[in-house]
Amino acid sequence: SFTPSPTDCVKAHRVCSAESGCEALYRGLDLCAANAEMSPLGDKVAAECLEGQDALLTKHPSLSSCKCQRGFRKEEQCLRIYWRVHLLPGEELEMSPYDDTLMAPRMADLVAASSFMQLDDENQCLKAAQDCSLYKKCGSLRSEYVLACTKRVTGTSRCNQHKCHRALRRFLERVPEEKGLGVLFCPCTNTLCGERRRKTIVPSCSYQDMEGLQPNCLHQQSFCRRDDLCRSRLADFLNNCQPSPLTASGCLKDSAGLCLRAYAGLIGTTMTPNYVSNSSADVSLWCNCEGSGNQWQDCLRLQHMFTHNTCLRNSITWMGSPGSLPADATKPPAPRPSPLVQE
Amino acid sequence: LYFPQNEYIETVYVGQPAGTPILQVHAMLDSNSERPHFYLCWTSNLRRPPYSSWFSLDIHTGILSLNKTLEESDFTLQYQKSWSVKKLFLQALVLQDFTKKSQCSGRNPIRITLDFVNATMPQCAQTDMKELCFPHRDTSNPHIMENRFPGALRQLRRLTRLNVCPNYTISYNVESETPAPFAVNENTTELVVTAPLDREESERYRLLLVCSVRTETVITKVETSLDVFVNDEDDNSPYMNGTDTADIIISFNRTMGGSFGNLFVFDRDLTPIFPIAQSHNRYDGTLLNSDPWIKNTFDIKDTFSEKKAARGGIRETVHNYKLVLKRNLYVTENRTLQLDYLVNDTTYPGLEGTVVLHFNVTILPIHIQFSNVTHMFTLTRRASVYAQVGRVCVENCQQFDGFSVTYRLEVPDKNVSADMQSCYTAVSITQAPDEMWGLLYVNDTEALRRPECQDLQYLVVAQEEPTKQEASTQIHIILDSEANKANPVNQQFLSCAVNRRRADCESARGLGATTGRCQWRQGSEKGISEKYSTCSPDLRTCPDSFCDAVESKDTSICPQDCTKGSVVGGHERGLRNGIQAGYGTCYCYTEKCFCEKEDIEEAICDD
Amino acid sequence: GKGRSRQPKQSSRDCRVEKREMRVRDLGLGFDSDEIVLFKFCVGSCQSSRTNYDLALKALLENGSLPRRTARKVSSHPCCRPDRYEPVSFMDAQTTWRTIQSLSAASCMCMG
Amino acid sequence: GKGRSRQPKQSSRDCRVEKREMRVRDLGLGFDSDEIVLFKFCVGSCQSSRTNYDLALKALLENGSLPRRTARKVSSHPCCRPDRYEPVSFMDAQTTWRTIQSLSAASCMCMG
Repeated sequence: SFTPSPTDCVKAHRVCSAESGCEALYRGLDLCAANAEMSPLGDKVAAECLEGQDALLTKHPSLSSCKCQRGFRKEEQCLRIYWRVHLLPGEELEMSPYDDTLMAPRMADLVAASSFMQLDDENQCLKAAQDCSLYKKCGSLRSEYVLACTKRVTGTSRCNQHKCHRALRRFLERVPEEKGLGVLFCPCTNTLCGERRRKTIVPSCSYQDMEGLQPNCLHQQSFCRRDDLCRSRLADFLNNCQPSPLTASGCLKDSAGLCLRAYAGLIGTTMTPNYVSNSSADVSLWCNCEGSGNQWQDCLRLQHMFTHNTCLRNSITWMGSPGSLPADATKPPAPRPSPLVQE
Repeated sequence: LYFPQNEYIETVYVGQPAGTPILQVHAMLDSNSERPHFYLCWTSNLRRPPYSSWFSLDIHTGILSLNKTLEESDFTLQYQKSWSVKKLFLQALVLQDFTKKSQCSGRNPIRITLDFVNATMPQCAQTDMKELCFPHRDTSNPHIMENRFPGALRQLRRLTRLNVCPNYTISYNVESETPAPFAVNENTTELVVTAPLDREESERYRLLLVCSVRTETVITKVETSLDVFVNDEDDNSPYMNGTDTADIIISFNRTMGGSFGNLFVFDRDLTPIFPIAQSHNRYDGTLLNSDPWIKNTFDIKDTFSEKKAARGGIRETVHNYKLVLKRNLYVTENRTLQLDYLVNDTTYPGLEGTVVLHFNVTILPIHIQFSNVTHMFTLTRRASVYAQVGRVCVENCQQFDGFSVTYRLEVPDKNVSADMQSCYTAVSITQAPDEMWGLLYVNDTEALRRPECQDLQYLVVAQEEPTKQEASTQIHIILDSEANKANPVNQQFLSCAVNRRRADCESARGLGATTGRCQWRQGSEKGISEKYSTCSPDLRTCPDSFCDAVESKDTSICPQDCTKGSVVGGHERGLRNGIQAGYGTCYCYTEKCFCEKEDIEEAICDD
Repeated sequence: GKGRSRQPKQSSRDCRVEKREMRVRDLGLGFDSDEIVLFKFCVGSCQSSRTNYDLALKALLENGSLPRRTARKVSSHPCCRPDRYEPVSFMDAQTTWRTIQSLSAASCMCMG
Repeated sequence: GKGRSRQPKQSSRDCRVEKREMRVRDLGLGFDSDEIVLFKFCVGSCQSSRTNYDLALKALLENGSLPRRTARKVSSHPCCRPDRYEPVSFMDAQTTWRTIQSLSAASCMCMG
């Protein structure tokens, strides 16, 4: 069944603001969002906001199903509108604001990019870096983010993390996807290649802090959720890398490409993930669960979305050896009968 | 009333008939009089998902079941594009009493996620024993609040598989390596906690659930582990493990923000860093001294961290208390005092929620004085302007913080002749803003050259700010070579760093050259290295990656340490400025430095 | 006449950007890296940018009145040089990021 | 301090303005006049204005991978050229005033 690609939220909002009733309801949600930022909404206020949200979305369904495009010029404005009309989470928490129908990762390009990365003893990440630096804009965008992430703020030994994040996102959004994902997910068989892969996103600036102190993961997530862009990239990751034991790829949406893109989308935000060492393809967030109190398990679960996620691990491994997984959505095999007889 | 589990996951299939039980949610009591009432709820009535009517939740038992038979058309109805498994999201509430309202907002609902698979339920022959016995993959482990009432916390039976193998008999029991107050209710196959728990005893129970499947001929046992977490409550008061008193001596370091001493207060309860607003195990502290001087001078800083207790590795909280200076202390300050600080665990219900800390503080005065040795320095008359002569420092100056000491030179004998007076312009003293020592350097080469300027004896006066305390000492600068051998008067000096080759370098009279001639350093390493070849006024101080007080008077003295301009060629910049490492030979013009391999041929044709 | 006046197509010999792949080790800057970078440089003639000054200078050089050492140090026409540079970044053999400022020509122009 | 430090005097080899008296006839511009004019031109080394680009370009030229025809058309360091010109006026043989624009260098700079 062909699903038409949803409207862009900026367009949907433009239609709405042309109609006074709609604009008033939207303004109401703006107010609700502003209050929600200061402190959690009380029951009564939440109910009123919800009514406003429902009235708006009933009258203007295009607003309720509108989506945004990653890396587009008006992305942040679009996301702001998206999260206004999704102010109070509906049933599906992990819906993604991004529309992947238009730019469903061109499997062929990703397979092409990954097929050149055969696991031989050559440094695949050096090859991927080479493939980028000698390809049109990829080289200069790469230099741009490296410069932004290694330059010291005058008179200090610190870097400007905000500029670094922006440049990293620009790189990943502007270069051809197979180049960007190529340098991130190149397969390694030795620690030199692994160290290059780990340092590709300049960890000393993109997420580590000066004293090497890790924040609490829930604390990090709360910062992320206050920023429309980070919140969107996190929702996109939770949505597209959702594990499922029922599909061959281990991914609910059965697409390694969508998961890899969603993971890469987090790079350059407050929740920038990275490889944990140069000797394995395990990835994680730069945070720990110390000081989680009674939310220790919620914290572990957030951590495990990166460290114990079969969908993500399979997708990363797939990029390294494309034969290892069906890349496209296929029917999940029926649960296998395996009698376990034990006297 | 609270949910021990905030998420349930199950799989539903096309063809499952109405009335099929899917799963059972549980609630735990906070007080014995409570009775749970379970409801499905929706975030917004207007935007209910199409599947909202397919399910119902029994108000008393919390059993979720199907209202209708799931059809193939139900699967395709779902708006979630073409995935092979569709996610249905439900939310449930538990309340003390009945309600008609089905709105979830603001009431901490739990999430039920159903994987709706476009296939029929596997028959008995295709059903794995594990899938028959246990939910597929239950990400959410139960959390039980400590000190609460016993009760059922989870249905072990996989309700969707109740009738898949009718002639099997399924029973459960629970085992654990360490004694754990858990059991299975054989009639309801629910896991029950049989006694109130104490998190400080054990915060996580590793249970082994054993499912026995009995057919006519065979008994099959299937196991799975289950972690049950115990939630914390502020039921422990703060305690000291060791001394409650810190003896502190404040001497050289008397700077605002300086911290002293370490006292530790322990609490077996947890202190969450996040969310910040949470008022769980919240500490505050009060200074018990009323003396205004103490209040204006000292503060106590409390930082807490989580640590694993020696016994059982249970997480607990450690508070670290330090004495902090709120302002700089004068060097003349000289007093002893005892400071008492009341630490209060504000959320601990009991009476003994406080401890008192004691800081015995001794503030020693600082005497600004030079060590009583005669400071002798030798200097060649051929030295260039800015040549460094030596360094002077009052005793312990390296450890000072919170006040500053400035140095000046004076002529010891005021009534020397005018001619002799002019000799004293030969040497001057300077100091970097954040350094506590003075640097002596050549200020006037003409005075240095004059024969009558023989015996340079200065008085160095050190003055402390803000109290103006002073100390002085005599220094003696011995000029080693004869006056006439020195170079002609009003000699002009270039920067040593301009020279790119040893011959030019060692023949040049550069700024800051202590011997009068520049010194060549020959690098030997291949690539970019800290030992790059370069021409320097004094290899002891330049390059040393530190732009000192004399060098910063004129970047031409030691651009290798001080340049802020661009550096062409393979190099690494210093932390602040200068060239940390370079390729081949590094040399500098006024605005720009180069680091490159020296080409003999290119150098000749350039001449 | 009708039709816009067309810029005289830049002859292939005029000042322009050219590209070469170069090993970082071969850049002559002392960096140790296995990477290859794209080095863009300026090449080409600037005859079309000359002024009266150049014509007079040519006459002066040709009449031999200048000593050879001086004549060698005279640029007798504008030079084809970068008017904008680009930095180039790479990872060295110790997997440390390095950036060389103003290494590559972003665009070229006849200068002076 | 006294015994002042001297900025490294622009070494005599650096890019600078030099002057030559030239007959108008010898300017090579076809003017007929008996007058002699002062022609100022730029000469000198631009070594100190080089950038990383020049070091890499030098390495490229030295490794011989560029064809000779291309190598000849490359300026391997900034060129010493006028950054400001001056016109020169004179009376030709027909006692008519003539002015040649941008003939002489008012000041010189290392360009590019």
